[in-house]
Amino acid sequence: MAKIWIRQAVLRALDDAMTDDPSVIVMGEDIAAAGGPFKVTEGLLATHGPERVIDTPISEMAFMGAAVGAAVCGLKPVVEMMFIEFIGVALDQLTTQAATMRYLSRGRLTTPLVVRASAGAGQGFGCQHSQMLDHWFRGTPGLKVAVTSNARTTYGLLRSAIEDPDPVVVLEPRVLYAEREEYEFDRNYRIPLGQAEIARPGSDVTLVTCGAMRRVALAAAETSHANIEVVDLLTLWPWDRRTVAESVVRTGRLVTLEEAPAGSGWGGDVVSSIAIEAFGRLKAPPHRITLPEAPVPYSGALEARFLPSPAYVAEQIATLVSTNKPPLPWWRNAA
Amino acid sequence: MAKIWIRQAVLRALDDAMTDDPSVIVMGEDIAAAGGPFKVTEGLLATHGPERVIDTPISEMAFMGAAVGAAVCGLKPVVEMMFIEFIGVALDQLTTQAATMRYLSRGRLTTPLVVRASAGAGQGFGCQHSQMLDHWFRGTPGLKVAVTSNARTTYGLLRSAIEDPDPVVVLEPRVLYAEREEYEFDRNYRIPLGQAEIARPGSDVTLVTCGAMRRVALAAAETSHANIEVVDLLTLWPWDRRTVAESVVRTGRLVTLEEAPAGSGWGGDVVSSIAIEAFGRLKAPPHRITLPEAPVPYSGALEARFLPSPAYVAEQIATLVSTNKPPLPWWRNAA
Amino acid sequence: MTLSNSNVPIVRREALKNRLEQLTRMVEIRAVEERIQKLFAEGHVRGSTHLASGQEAVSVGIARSIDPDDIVTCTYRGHGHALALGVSPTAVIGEICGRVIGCAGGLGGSMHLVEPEVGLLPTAAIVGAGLPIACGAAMAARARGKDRIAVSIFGDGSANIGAFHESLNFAAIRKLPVVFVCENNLYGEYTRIQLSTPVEDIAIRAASYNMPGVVADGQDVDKVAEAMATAVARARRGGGPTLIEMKTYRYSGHSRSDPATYRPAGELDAWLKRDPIDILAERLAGEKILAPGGLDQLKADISDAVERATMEVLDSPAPDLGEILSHVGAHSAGGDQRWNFWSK
Amino acid sequence: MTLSNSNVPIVRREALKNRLEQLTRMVEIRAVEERIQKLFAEGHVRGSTHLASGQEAVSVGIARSIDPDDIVTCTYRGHGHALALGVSPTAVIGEICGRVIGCAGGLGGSMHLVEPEVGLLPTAAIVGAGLPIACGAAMAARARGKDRIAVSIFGDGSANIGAFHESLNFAAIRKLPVVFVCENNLYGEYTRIQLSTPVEDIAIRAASYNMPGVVADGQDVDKVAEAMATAVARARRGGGPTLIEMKTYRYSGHSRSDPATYRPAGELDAWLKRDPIDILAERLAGEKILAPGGLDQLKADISDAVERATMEVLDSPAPDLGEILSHVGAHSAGGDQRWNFWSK
Ligand SMILES: Cc1ncc(C[n+]2csc(CCOP(=O)(O)OP(=O)(O)O)c2C)c(N)n1
Ligand SMILES: Cc1ncc(C[n+]2csc(CCOP(=O)(O)OP(=O)(O)O)c2C)c(N)n1
Ligand SMILES: [Mg+2]
Ligand SMILES: [Mg+2]
Repeated sequence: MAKIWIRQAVLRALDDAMTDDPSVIVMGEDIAAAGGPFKVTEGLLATHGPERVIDTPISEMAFMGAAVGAAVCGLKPVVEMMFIEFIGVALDQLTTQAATMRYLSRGRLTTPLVVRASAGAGQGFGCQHSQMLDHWFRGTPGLKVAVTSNARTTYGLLRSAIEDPDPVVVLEPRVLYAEREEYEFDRNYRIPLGQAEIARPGSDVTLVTCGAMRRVALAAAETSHANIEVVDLLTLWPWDRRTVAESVVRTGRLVTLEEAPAGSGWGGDVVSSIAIEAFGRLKAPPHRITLPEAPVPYSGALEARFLPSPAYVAEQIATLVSTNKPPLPWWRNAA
Repeated sequence: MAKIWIRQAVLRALDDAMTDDPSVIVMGEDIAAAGGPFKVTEGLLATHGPERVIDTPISEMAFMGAAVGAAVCGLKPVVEMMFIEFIGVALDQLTTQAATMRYLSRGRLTTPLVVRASAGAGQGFGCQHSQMLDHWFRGTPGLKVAVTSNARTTYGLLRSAIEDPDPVVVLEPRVLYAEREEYEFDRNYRIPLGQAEIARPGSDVTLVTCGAMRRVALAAAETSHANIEVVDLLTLWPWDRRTVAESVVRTGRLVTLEEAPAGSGWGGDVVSSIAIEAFGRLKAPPHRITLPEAPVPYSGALEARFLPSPAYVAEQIATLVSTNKPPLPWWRNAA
Repeated sequence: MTLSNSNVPIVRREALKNRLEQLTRMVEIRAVEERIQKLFAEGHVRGSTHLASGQEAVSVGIARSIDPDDIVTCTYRGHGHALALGVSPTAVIGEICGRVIGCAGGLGGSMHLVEPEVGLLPTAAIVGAGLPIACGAAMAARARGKDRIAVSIFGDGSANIGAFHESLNFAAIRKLPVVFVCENNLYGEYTRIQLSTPVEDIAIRAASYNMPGVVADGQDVDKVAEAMATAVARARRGGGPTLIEMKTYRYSGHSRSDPATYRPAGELDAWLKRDPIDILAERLAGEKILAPGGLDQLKADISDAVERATMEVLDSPAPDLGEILSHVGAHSAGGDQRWNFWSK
Repeated sequence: MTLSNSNVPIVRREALKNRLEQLTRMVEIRAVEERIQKLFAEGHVRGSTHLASGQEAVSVGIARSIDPDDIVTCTYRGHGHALALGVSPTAVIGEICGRVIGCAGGLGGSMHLVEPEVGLLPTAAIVGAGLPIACGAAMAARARGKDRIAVSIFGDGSANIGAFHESLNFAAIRKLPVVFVCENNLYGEYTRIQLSTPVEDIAIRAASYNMPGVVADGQDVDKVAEAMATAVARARRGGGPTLIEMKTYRYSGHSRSDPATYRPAGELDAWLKRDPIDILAERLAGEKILAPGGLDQLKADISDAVERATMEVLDSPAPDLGEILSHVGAHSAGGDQRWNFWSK
């Protein structure tokens, strides 16, 4: 198997989708001539030409909205939001316009578009360039949200998102772009939206996670005494209730590992749903491992502490399993 | 006691705050000369003058951002977002700029501003003017979110929000503006942010709600065979864990009543937290009563069905109490 | 006396080529708006509704200047545009009354009229939202190798929102076939343009994008069409976008029961003297297309027709409750009935 | 030979009145940017960093033209502006290296420099974010009855974002004391301005707001100051905002390791011939303020000083982990230490 950069999976997904479907276009800032700020669109311009690979002015509202109009009129735009925070100046077009188009036309108009964005922390981009922000989109009727976690899921989710008849947000943990992985491309490979996967089977605890935290979860599982089942949600909305619920019923314990503060993380919905559905069948209280409620710090030492490490996750789970009580997060211990 | 329109509570809160603190200014579209699209700022211009009561162009990004700059430099701006959806074109200034100002200056710069907005459904404003959208703000580090539910809580929350040293979003259910209530103003009355209140004591079920749903909950409680304790959260972030937890420990049952689809409602966080903290102490599974996952319909018959009615809430709770199983929502029964 | 009493959007649209039909449609728009005002008072209209009486020449002038397969985005003040583009009075009034007979089946309401058949995307309730969407529609047209264009209609107050600026720049740099039509009716809600906008003519803002900016008399349907024709031709031949500012006036308040007391005395009267219906009627009389007394007859006929449409609406049912969940996504019960803009 | 070797922002700022100090500061900015580039290569800088070598005259020209209690908003390309406004090299380099000695204690990083003492609000990482904030600062100044002004610095690419348009309109309609400074360095990231902006001079966009729009030579600190002086005076006397476009050039790529291969051959060389430091040095030599060979000596001295600052930074600790939660809200451990802009 070949070793590839994960960012190549983005490129291949886009390239293959454009080849397979002439209505697919990509647009964003510096994604054409320059090959993308993260080099995930390199070569697309040469292959597919300037009417399909489009550099835009710094005008998120204009190009996000243009994607909506283009989608309604028969194209399949894939918009790059370089950092997901940038949609803070253009959210209306996605959540208020794109997501209601089908409804307001009783199914006659749809907006099959994809917003892909780099997201998340870990590289010292500071607090305005390091968030996941999936809570801005999750639960918006008419919109789906997926998060990639490695080369394969990147390819599989992006291809499905581009083929989806409705608008989809795909968050790509930026920290993964520059990592290498063994992966053989299969242009028929898809991950259906709404389907989670068991990244590692286990019997003691179900650890639900996604994105860059998948690796943290897997690493934690390696060192843990508990036999941890790691579930990668992949799609945050609508999320795969069945896979999670079945796993939790098997293991009897539910822990989430989220790259967000508790107040906005997806774990609230997941834990509450499972607490409701599996009421009385859990061996221990559910537990959420989240970020502290603070902006993402720049300084390396601080950001390293800010993000859950495998050791911390393993320790939290160990405490849960041994005491049957949810452990305190590090910042409450420390205080 | 005098009968007042609830919108007068907004006006009085603003007026009193401006009188008590010369640094308070209000701004927004048509809030000055015209007295506000919902007439909640009527007379402020005459009393406080055009440098403090400011009509803005239709430029949410400009005036939201101007509020941030003014707040940093010593004013206390209260911004009206006529319909909360409009902040979809200006979210960045609130969640990315205002909310990080203190952090990025290590406490030397703060943004004591309030965004007040009418929100929610019930009057046929259609799907782009009828959402609560608290999920765009909840859990953003540095930001607080409150929801008013009657004249008293409107006054008490707004005064506290304006006095708060950090940015606060206050959502005002639009449907309440035109309702009348007995209320005697007390200019010293405040509701501390972060504090819920027990709107009605009860012993069988804790029904947690907020905003316009408070009345629905109270009406449901009146007719229910179960003795329902209604908790009005008032502040959605940070929310009052203690009041909710203590109530649930007393009643043994937790139900949320939310004006949002389950995927974005605050109940995920509330139910998951309580399921964790009160693990093993609940008599029945928690339950969430939410909106269906769909845009808000315009047609009156549809919108009436879309929103939970007292009868529906009572029925859901009756089923929960009698079966100890969470009942299906109406749209899953119907299908 | 009406030429097209069809309810079929495309037929109504084609009929607009006829001079008399242009007048008829303007009279119809006025009559529908007046009926809606009454329906509002009668409790049949929920939420808010934004009338455009006085602005009929803009609607009809635009509609007659473009093709049915061109794409139009528009704001909540869209009743007149929808009618001009071809949506029937029944479908417009029906939507505003939340009936299944409405153009969006009662799901959208007054602010969200729609008809793919004549290129009308759902009118948007968010100021500025339609401009970028029109840019995208224009991109799609070009990608399909069609000479179709997109038109975006918005108000003077909307020219101060970020999406206006971004869209004009975006369209200019990509030379997109878009015509941006600003209906300058002097007010954004209750605010006079001078209090929100430091320039008199919105059209001068086109210079910021190296784009033609044109001021047109929005009360004269032929002047509207003339300005449109140049811009449309330019767009179709790949010359890029144009900004046209239509000077016009709304007779009523911003919405619902706004009595528009903020207007200076005499302003409305002055505008009424340049009523777009009268202007065209006089011209058609001069051209012998309209018989003496013809306008009154037309008004009476149309008023009857609108009343019949209203009765049809009021007799028609509210949408089925199942509609609530039928059109959220492809997974919904309603399924895909996607309109193909490129079938022709 | 440097006049102020103080680290106190306000002292550094006041020192800029001196001609030689202006040159010194420009040399310092260049030296700091070069050192940061090296620190990046050495692994001391995380995330991204945006150098402004070549644009020093804009920074110093602005800083010398305004008062320390005026308010400045600026973008991520803010090292030079922060240094010019008075932030010390230690505080700038310290922040960029994430040390407690940094101007934001290492919490912000390269994109977020700050110093309330000299009116610098945290530089923003979101394009356009600073413009509305400057409007608000100007509102506060006026509300306090002070003749303070606000300055917002942003790039050419930022002139295409909605916040630019809305802010200029907002400032114009309220006649706010703001100076909008567009640093037109010909590129937004890797895109040449011609590909994103259909007009040559951003300054002409001022006409859309009935506001003076001025083009200034951004390589000549005196020309920068001249343009600023007019705009600042106008703002202070209540005349309202001005848009100034500074024609300038960044010698390096957009960020980090961008080799800027998208630039046409010879372009950099042509600009290097109009180096802002050389231009001022030559002028000062002519005015006999700078001795022969003085520039080289100055560069050497400053280079030493910057090296010392760098060493101080590298010797200083990372912030305490407790900092993570100390400044989120008033409830946080750090408590309120709010800067009072109006104490004087
Ligand atoms: C982003 C946003 N801000 C504010 C509003 C509220 N609003 C609705 S209509 C309107 C006035 C628009 O004025 P103009 O653009 O002149 O159009 P007109 O109503 O006169 O046709 C405003 C402020 C909105 N719908 N969207
Ligand atoms: C809203 C938003 N969109 C995109 C970006 C990414 N971005 C950072 S800098 C930059 C280029 C800005 O160019 P310009 O305004 O000319 O400033 P310069 O970097 O040349 O100083 C872009 C697109 C951003 N930070 N914020
Ligand atoms: Mg108007
Ligand atoms: Mg630039």
